[in-house]
Amino acid sequence: MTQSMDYVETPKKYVSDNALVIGGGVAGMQAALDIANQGYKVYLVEKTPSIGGRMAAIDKTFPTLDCSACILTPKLSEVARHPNIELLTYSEVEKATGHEGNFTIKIRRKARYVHEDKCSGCGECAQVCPVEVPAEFEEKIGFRKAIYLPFPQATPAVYTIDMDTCINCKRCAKTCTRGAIDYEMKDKVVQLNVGAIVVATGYKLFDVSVYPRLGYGRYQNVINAMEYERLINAAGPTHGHLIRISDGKTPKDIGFIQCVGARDVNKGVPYCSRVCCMYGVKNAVMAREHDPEAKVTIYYADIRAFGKGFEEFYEMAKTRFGVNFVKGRVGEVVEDSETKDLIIEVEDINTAQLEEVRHDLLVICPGLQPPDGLETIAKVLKLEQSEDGYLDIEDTFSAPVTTTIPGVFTCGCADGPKDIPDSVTAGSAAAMRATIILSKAGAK
Amino acid sequence: MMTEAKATIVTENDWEPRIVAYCCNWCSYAGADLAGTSRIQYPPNARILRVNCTGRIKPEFILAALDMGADGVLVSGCHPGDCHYTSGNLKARARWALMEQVIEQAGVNPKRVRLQWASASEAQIFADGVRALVEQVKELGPIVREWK
Amino acid sequence: MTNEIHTPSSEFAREVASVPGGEAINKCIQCGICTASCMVARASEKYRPRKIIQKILIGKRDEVLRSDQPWFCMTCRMCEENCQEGVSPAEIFHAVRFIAAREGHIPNVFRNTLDTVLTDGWLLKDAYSDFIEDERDDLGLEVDLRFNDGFVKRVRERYFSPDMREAEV
Amino acid sequence: MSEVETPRIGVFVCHCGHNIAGVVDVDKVAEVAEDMPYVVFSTHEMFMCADSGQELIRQKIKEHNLNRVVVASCSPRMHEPTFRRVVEEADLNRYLFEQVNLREHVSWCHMRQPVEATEKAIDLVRMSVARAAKLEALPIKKVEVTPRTLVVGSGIAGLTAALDIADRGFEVVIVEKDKVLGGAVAKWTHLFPSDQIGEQVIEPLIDRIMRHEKIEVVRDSKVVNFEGYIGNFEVTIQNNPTGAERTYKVGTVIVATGFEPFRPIGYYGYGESPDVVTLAELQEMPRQYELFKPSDGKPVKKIAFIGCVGSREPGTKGHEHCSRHCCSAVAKAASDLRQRCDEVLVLYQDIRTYGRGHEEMHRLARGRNVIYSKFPPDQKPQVTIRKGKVRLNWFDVLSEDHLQFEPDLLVLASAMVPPSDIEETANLFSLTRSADGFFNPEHIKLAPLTTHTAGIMIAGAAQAAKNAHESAIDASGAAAKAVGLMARGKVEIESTVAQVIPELCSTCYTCVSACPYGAISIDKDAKPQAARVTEAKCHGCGTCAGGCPSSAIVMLHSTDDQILAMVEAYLCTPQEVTGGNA
Repeated sequence: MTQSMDYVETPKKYVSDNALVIGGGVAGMQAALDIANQGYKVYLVEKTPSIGGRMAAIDKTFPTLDCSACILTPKLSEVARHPNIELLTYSEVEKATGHEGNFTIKIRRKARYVHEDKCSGCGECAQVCPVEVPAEFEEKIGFRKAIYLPFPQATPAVYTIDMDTCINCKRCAKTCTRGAIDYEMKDKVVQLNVGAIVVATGYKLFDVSVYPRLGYGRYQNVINAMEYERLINAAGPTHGHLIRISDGKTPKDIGFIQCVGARDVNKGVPYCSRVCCMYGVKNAVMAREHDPEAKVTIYYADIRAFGKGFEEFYEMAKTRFGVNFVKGRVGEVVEDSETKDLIIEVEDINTAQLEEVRHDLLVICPGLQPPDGLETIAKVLKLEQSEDGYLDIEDTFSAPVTTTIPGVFTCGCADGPKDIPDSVTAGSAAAMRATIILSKAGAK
Repeated sequence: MMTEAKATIVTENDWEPRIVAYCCNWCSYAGADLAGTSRIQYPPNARILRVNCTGRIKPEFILAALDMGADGVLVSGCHPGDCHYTSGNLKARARWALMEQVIEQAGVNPKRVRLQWASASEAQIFADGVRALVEQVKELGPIVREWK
Repeated sequence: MTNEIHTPSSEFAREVASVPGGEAINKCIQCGICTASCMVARASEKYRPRKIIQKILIGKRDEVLRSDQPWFCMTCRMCEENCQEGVSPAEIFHAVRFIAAREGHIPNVFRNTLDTVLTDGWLLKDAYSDFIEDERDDLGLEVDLRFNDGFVKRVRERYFSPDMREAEV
Repeated sequence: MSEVETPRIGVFVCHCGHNIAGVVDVDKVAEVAEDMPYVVFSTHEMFMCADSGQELIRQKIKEHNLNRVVVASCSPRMHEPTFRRVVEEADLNRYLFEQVNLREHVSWCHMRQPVEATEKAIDLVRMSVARAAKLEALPIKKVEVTPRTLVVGSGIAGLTAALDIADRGFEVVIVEKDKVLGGAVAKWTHLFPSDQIGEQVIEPLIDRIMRHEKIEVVRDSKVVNFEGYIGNFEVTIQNNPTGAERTYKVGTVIVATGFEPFRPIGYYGYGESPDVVTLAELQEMPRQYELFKPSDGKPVKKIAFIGCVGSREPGTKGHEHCSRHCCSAVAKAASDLRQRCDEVLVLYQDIRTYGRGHEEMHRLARGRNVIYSKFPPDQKPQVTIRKGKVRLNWFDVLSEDHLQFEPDLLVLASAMVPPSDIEETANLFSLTRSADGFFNPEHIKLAPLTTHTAGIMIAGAAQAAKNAHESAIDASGAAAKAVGLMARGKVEIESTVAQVIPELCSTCYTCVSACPYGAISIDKDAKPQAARVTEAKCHGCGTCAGGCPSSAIVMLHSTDDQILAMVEAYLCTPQEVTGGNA
């Protein structure tokens, strides 16, 4: 079922051949590039200060163990330098009217308090800033200043003041020789006219603290997979040294717990999150790479190594990297209050033995969920969402990247969990379908 | 020409083998990259030269390296059948046998040169190959004593 | 584990599903979280709730109904709390016990317990020693602890008369 | 081709945060580099790839009038395109850039040997500086792109890609080796996760294809010859029955050749009883409400499925991969068929119902009393066929019981494997294949639809085992890549090709036979005769130059001179740092 967005009876007019892409993660970037490469103008809207999305924070990628930031950075600059792409970072879509071929979009450009055209990204301001707060990009394990660049390769390389923590000491303004800092800056609302929209809003990680039995949030040495990614990342808060938060010691026996906040009918996430098995295996392999002496165990229900090269990687994890796999979901986690080690209960299903296992670090591998802002965007664009919160698609086979509104497309995790190659592919596919509409403008 | 036995006698204590490693861009260079990203540690004696394909490697490149004082030469490419350029590595393999003979006739122990296949995902194989050659060359001693 | 070769059938699972409490039996995906959450399993070498459920799913009716295991469940419901598919093994075992009892498969320990209650009126008569009696006496408490004898007698006559028992089996 | 100018080399050493600087003494590397031949500027910087680093390069090129740039950072496989673009922005030819790999090849693999690592870093920089001095500017070649795409294969991927490209306004030639269009999906009965059957999905696509004025359909034919390069391919298509050939000029190609269901001869009694079929064969079995036994035509009342047949077999070439679609396809078929049968069993290793709506199918199957039983990977179920009856014996890991079942129909979820003629296709289009036998993408993460051969895309199961939904998305994505090239009209191609110095050529034919692409021939009209490179066909591997006994072939950007300069720089320079006491 399709419906027009605003006024049903409006005759279709293909007015604009510009496109709007919402979300600057790897899927949105790919969609933007593939539209822009056809010669159409693309507005790429990203609500955080930088494009790059989740992939920028991931340490390595499966199944090739490529360094994530390293393969992503060239893409970041490709997007930033593309003559047909206009980056609107730190911005959010507020209102949309119109229909396929002719949408009018209002976008709020949040005040950075730093002028994008004046900032050179030199970082002098952050050096003098006296305020240190936990850094979102580092999963709050590391710190950033109140004036900050989220990560070194942030694109655009423009600083942003977090006014919630800024103490207004004005040191940054005094230091900036370019006069880029402006405390009086106000949000701006800009209006765009576009012919097609691609929604690439990504995902959020399931909040695993809703499982009290696993101890996340209560026990220091129970961390989630994203925190682990930052801990093993050379550019991360520990310069790539995997440590226990409780005592800074190098863990020697690490457990990975799969299917948390995924395949759980009681927590509103009945679906498989598709990526956790593989990132879990990858992280386990990295643990062995970092410390070949470490014992590494993965607790799982099914290992879903379904993509190209995945099963081969899983096999390699078992045989070459010596990762230990135990089929069985973990019951309770208890902390040894003295050593801060964790003791878990699990049934090894292959032997039907109930085991009590001690680990000195537990990594919980959370499933994916629609991001917080997706509902707002869905409302603004009048898109239908499934019960699980993801965007509905028009048809599984003939219109797999089309939403229920013509002219609005979806890619990446906006319509369901996806790994990087599937997100990138969907980004290209959404771009294809969008450009078919754009090509009708001005009747070529 | 001097024999290997003599060469070992005069090995200096602080001598470290110098290895020239020719790697194809698509498999072994990438495999060496992966060895790095995977933090696989191996002896720092090799200097990697990137060529598009092992098929590009002229026998002269190997002889010249030995002539200029390399203690060993490594050639590493895609597995036969997996060449990015279909069959360049097969040509390299075909030339290799002849190469070894030439080296031997020039008075160099053919153990100083090594041909190996390591794909882009075989970081360990690449690293092991470097280690194996370094160890072998260490046993043979510096090349300068036997050359000329 | 038995060495006899069994032919799987969904009949028993459907039977369990038809008894109140057993409805969710087919939702089990055998992830093992129930066993991992079970305090009885921790104290036992053989009690594995997950495995019992699989035995039901493959239709090992006799083995399950004649087994003591479904009776081990203490109904703490940690399995139910942790199950990600909405299965309550505690409820399922309740349903299984219902079917088993209906067919007379009640482990002796439960039978004996019941007999004790029906005979003595309470469970701990044997544990009630002279010593305790003296203590109670010293404290000025009632020493004759025959709990609601009349009620137990009525229950025994109504539900557990020899005739009734015959009829059940 | 060579401009005579004195090299003015700039060296930029990257810290890569702590990635390099944590091990290698970057200060020292930059300092030593200052004294290397032709180096006029040398520095080190936190992130060369960041905007600030790039700006630094551009600025220093202008400031010091640099004509060669050496960046010592990460692997050139990562950032060579980035830095080539940077030097171009400063009006320097991209081929005058040289990258040193200090991260993957030094700091990361010698983490506990900082002295040796620094020594190696200095050597590598010295080698690259020596090479940089010999680098030559090469012309940047642009070619026109013929606005027409060849789509090979007419499964759901081929059809979808063709329609997208045509809807976008470009011409498409779609070639199908079969007599009918539609591929595997057209034959599929239990399509998931929807309740449509394959025909309902494919028919509307074929209908639109046939009516589309931009699409030419060539059925019952195959590609017999393929030549050219990105934007300018020439493809010869031969009609199967008549043998008639036709040639098309196309700018881009989408290979959507799909898969073949593995015929599991030797597995689980397949081929020994007509009642043992593959999942693909089940999809095509005739049926009314009920399904009928192939052996005696009686209704099927008991069905068993076995998963991972010819998939996930470590050590068996071409069968190590997971076939991705089977778990969900089995769940769908099992739940559909359960309503018409007395008993349905699924024997599995892991249940991989990963996609949107797939877990629901798995739950539906179980809810309908399909029995799932896990067998140990090293103890596969045994099938015996006696008097036409299929008997299945296996060990159920979950209950630790030995089980036996006599299905009326045994369905083997057999692997997705490449079509038997994939090698032919691979050779035709110069595509490489991965261990699973399917085509290799350009990059497994970020470029899954393009290949190492510029202008050729892959979509659907040509790349790896995939389901219909995923293939359709692939197809649109690959179409976007093709359209991107055609819409731009012109593309750049690599200038790193082989060149012959005719005076040195002895026409020994070594290069002719060495070239994997038939790009070299002997020009018999030339005087004297000499080898000649058809640049458009040259992929730049250098196998010709590697074999030429007369050194008559110059590999541009990889000349003998450049390579030997590096060797010399390494071996014939007194070392700055001696082992142990830096």
